[in-house]
Amino acid sequence: MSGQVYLDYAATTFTAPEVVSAMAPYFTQSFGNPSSIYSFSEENRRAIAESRQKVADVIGASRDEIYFTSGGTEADNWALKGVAWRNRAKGNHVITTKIEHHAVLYAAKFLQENGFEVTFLDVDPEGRVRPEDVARALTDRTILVSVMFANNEIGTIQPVAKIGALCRERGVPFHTDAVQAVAHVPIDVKAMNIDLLSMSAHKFYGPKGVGALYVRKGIRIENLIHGGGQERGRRATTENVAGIVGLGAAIELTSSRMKESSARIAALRDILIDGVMKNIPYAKFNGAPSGERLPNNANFSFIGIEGETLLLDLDREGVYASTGSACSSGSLDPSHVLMAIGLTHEQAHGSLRMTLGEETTEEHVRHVLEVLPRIVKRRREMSPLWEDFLKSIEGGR
Amino acid sequence: MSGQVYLDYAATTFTAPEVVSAMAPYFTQSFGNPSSIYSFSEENRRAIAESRQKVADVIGASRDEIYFTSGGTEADNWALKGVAWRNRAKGNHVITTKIEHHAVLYAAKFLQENGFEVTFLDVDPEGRVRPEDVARALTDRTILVSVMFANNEIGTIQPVAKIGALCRERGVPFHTDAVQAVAHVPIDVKAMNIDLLSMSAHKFYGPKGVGALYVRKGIRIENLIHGGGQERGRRATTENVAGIVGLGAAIELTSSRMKESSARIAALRDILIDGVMKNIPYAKFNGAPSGERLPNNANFSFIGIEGETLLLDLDREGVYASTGSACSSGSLDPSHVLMAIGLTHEQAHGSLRMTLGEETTEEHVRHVLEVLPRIVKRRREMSPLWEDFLKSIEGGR
Amino acid sequence: MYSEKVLDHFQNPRNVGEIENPDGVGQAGNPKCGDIMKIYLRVEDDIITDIKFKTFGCASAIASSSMATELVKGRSIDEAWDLTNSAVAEALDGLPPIKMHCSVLAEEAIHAAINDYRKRKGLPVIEGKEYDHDHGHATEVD
Amino acid sequence: MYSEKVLDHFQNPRNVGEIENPDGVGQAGNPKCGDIMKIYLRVEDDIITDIKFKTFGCASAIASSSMATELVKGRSIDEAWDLTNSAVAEALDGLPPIKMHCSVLAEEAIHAAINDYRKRKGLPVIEGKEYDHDHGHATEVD
Ligand SMILES: Cc1ncc(COP(=O)(O)O)c(C=O)c1O
Ligand SMILES: Cc1ncc(COP(=O)(O)O)c(C=O)c1O
Repeated sequence: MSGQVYLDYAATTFTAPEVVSAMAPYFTQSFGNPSSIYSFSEENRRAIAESRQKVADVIGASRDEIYFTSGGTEADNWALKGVAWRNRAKGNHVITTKIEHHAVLYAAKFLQENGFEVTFLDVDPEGRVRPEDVARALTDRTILVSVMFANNEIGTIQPVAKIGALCRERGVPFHTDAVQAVAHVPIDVKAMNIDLLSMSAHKFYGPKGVGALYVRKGIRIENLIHGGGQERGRRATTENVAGIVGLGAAIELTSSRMKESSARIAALRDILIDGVMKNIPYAKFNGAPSGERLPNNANFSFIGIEGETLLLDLDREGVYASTGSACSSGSLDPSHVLMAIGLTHEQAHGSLRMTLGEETTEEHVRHVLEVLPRIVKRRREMSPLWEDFLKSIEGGR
Repeated sequence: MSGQVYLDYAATTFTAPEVVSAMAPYFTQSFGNPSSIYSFSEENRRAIAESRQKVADVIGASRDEIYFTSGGTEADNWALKGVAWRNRAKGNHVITTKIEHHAVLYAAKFLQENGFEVTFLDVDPEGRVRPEDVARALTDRTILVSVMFANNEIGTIQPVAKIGALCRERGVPFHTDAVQAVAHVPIDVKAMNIDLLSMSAHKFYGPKGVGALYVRKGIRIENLIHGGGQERGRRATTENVAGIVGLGAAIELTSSRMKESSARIAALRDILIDGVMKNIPYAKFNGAPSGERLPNNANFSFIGIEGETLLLDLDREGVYASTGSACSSGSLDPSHVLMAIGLTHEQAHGSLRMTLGEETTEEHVRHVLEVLPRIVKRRREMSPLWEDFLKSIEGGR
Repeated sequence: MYSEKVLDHFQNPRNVGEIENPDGVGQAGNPKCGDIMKIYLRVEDDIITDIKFKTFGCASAIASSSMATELVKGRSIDEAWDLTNSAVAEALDGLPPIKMHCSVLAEEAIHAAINDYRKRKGLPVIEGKEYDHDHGHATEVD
Repeated sequence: MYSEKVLDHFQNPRNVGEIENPDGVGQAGNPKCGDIMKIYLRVEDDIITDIKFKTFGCASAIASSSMATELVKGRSIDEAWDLTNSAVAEALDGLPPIKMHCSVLAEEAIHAAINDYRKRKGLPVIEGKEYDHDHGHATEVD
């Protein structure tokens, strides 16, 4: 990445070299099927058990509450569909929010098409779900509440402990999509009364294609993927041993340096935010203030400019950023998250997300602060919306 | 694996070193999220497209009919549940067989619990599904037929082309679980009238945790995993780039040497079979004869001995084999496949599967032929069933 | 994703800006879809002697505007009217299916500007054209 | 998966074989579950002076038979009757949950042999014991 400024760590991280090394033996040497009983597969089984323990340790769970999946999306799908399917006799109401990742949102919509009622809660202008709203939405037929731990676009951290407490009080299972939070902010599933939690390795310097779902002991959940008896009968398929080992190594590595990394990254992030707000007129800052957002997330809207334009202009300058969720970059709909916090269509289309990480330096941030104002200025000059905007504020004077 | 004789290639293969090398750049260098639009992710997108093309080429499909999954199990689950869910309006009847892998079997049972009727077809004593039986089972309400390409335990290759032809004639989608067959025997989805086909990379020297489902253009299928727009909106989650590249490299490598490897491996397999049948009294050979079975599969029953005993005794001699499906080794139920071909419980419990592969040598086979007869003899001597058996044949004289 | 031509016209758009006292102005698109295109015309003897645009939108929207203005500059307004979105897209060496609507927008904006010019001249406006704003959902299988 | 002790008793089982003209013979298990255990007793003055077994089954079934015969050899038949499956499992340094039933089988086979001995001696057979042949499904969560 020489000369390149990667600012899309929320979309995916590189796999840390230590993690790659940890995975290496499981491709060509200790490659046995962990379900086999011969001694050759013992190393494999031990490695998987160790990874499971590492995951459990980081979130305060016990090892037999951790199930490996193919990523955050599968974990989210499993949590929502699995709990709903298994508890249909108890009720058909699910509560979630308008700012969830598509993995939760579209799983919830699938449930809606299959006889479930889903409440999609609003959020406040900084992207916070209000616990009172959750409390109010709970009914006797509610069988699941799913509220993300931290939002992937605007970084707002949710009042998860409060929501967890009130769900526990009502005896309703509580799931949180913690894909952006795990190993980046402290999580304790017991203290926070979390019943199910999703994570994905490639968001914390692990490999793509592997994740995990924490399911508290006693929570009833139908399988999403049926077949062999792997993962204690809960998730079938020959174990992705290298991937699971990678997830374990990555969660250990990343959470072990969480405190110092967060501080360093948040400081750079704040330089970035300050610089953008000072040097670009009429920039809008999206999401919650520093203390209540992910340490690595900065999100802005620049009235008059469409996001893709910014990405491509930044790309020419060696800067890789995102507009809204990475997944929806191919789509033309403005981000549902930015709409949910009350942005206009123009603002939502003109958003820029920059997410920092391990290799981000102050030089990187300075580079962005040098090129971005120029880019914004130039593109605004060719925008009819900017022209209208200038007229409107002149008229307002 | 020095001094070790790995004979469980059907459970899983090592990842070929060439494949590992092909995957390497996608962990630490070209690690971008393929959904991102910046230039940094272009390499990724190209690599995924190339892999997709390689898969398509090997089975005679076109690139946009290939969807990557987390393995064979997910592909099977998706095929069954996806087609059933999407076509409920047309009917609720699914046909499959009694010898499918648990991935298909338990997906079918899940459908059964959810309002679908499932016919589980019998097989002949060599493990063949009879096309006439499929034809007879088809009704106006049949929306899917799923018959595996080759059985993972006894190696019998199914009359897939015949079944495909009669399904196409009746307009019923035909799925085949080809996890054991892909890159090992020739497959042409067009010529064979296959509508959906599952594969898994770790069965052909690719990494664990990645597979693919071929879905013929025009086949309607509901998503199994909802979320972002990856895989053309059909299978959400940040792409497992390294895994997908590994699958592509592996399918190319393995199918390119298929002809010579199959011949070499089948020859060794036949030496093994002949030796076992000659040197072990009352050994029973399971499955179809050489021409109609996977080149690498040998399966026997030794009356009087329980399979796990054999595995552990062989393990002490450095030989790694399997009894029935790898997945069910932890279970106590005798293999459903061996029961379906008419074995008694005793025979089913006394089965041994040896599956050969790239690193199998004639020395390996000779080693097995040296140790196995001794092991069988010793264990039989402490078996009350063997005692009974000897009495019964003496009485029979 | 984008052809060289698209990137060139995106990075160095031709005819950006406004025309003071134009002979025709047209606009197409809406902020909901994330694209607004505004076209200014200078017309002399039915010939488009100058044309400028301002566009809010993605790279292909900007490139489509740039290319469309290039294609009609120096043409008669009747020739300009006949410029189709596929001609714009072709001139750009193609657009991704999901972005084809940007070329439609360019056609539409030019039509709007021409009609504005016609209105100012007392000519009847040309109506009835339906623009296909399908956002490339054709890329979605099934 | 298995303790050293289990592997030792599996690989070098004690007391394998038959006793000619035994004083008692018992059998437990069935081929469906994949385990059959047969126990032969030589009893003198109510003391088990010799014991042999033959077992069809997995490693833990063979190890359980071996260990159980060791534990009761030289004991009175009443003491032998009181041998529990958990004592067998403990003596083996534990069995995987899914394999606990093998130790139950050993207890059951010894009981059957003792009852056979009692029958031959004209003593009333001891009844009413229920054997827990749950195949360790306790390992499955939920
Ligand atoms: C909040 C959130 N949930 C779920 C996901 C899905 O994770 P994955 O792509 O690993 O399936 C992501 C990232 O893409 C995310 O940011
Ligand atoms: C025939 C068959 N189908 C499906 C599977 C499942 O594949 P995977 O373990 O990759 O999910 C296997 C192997 O385990 C198999 O042999």
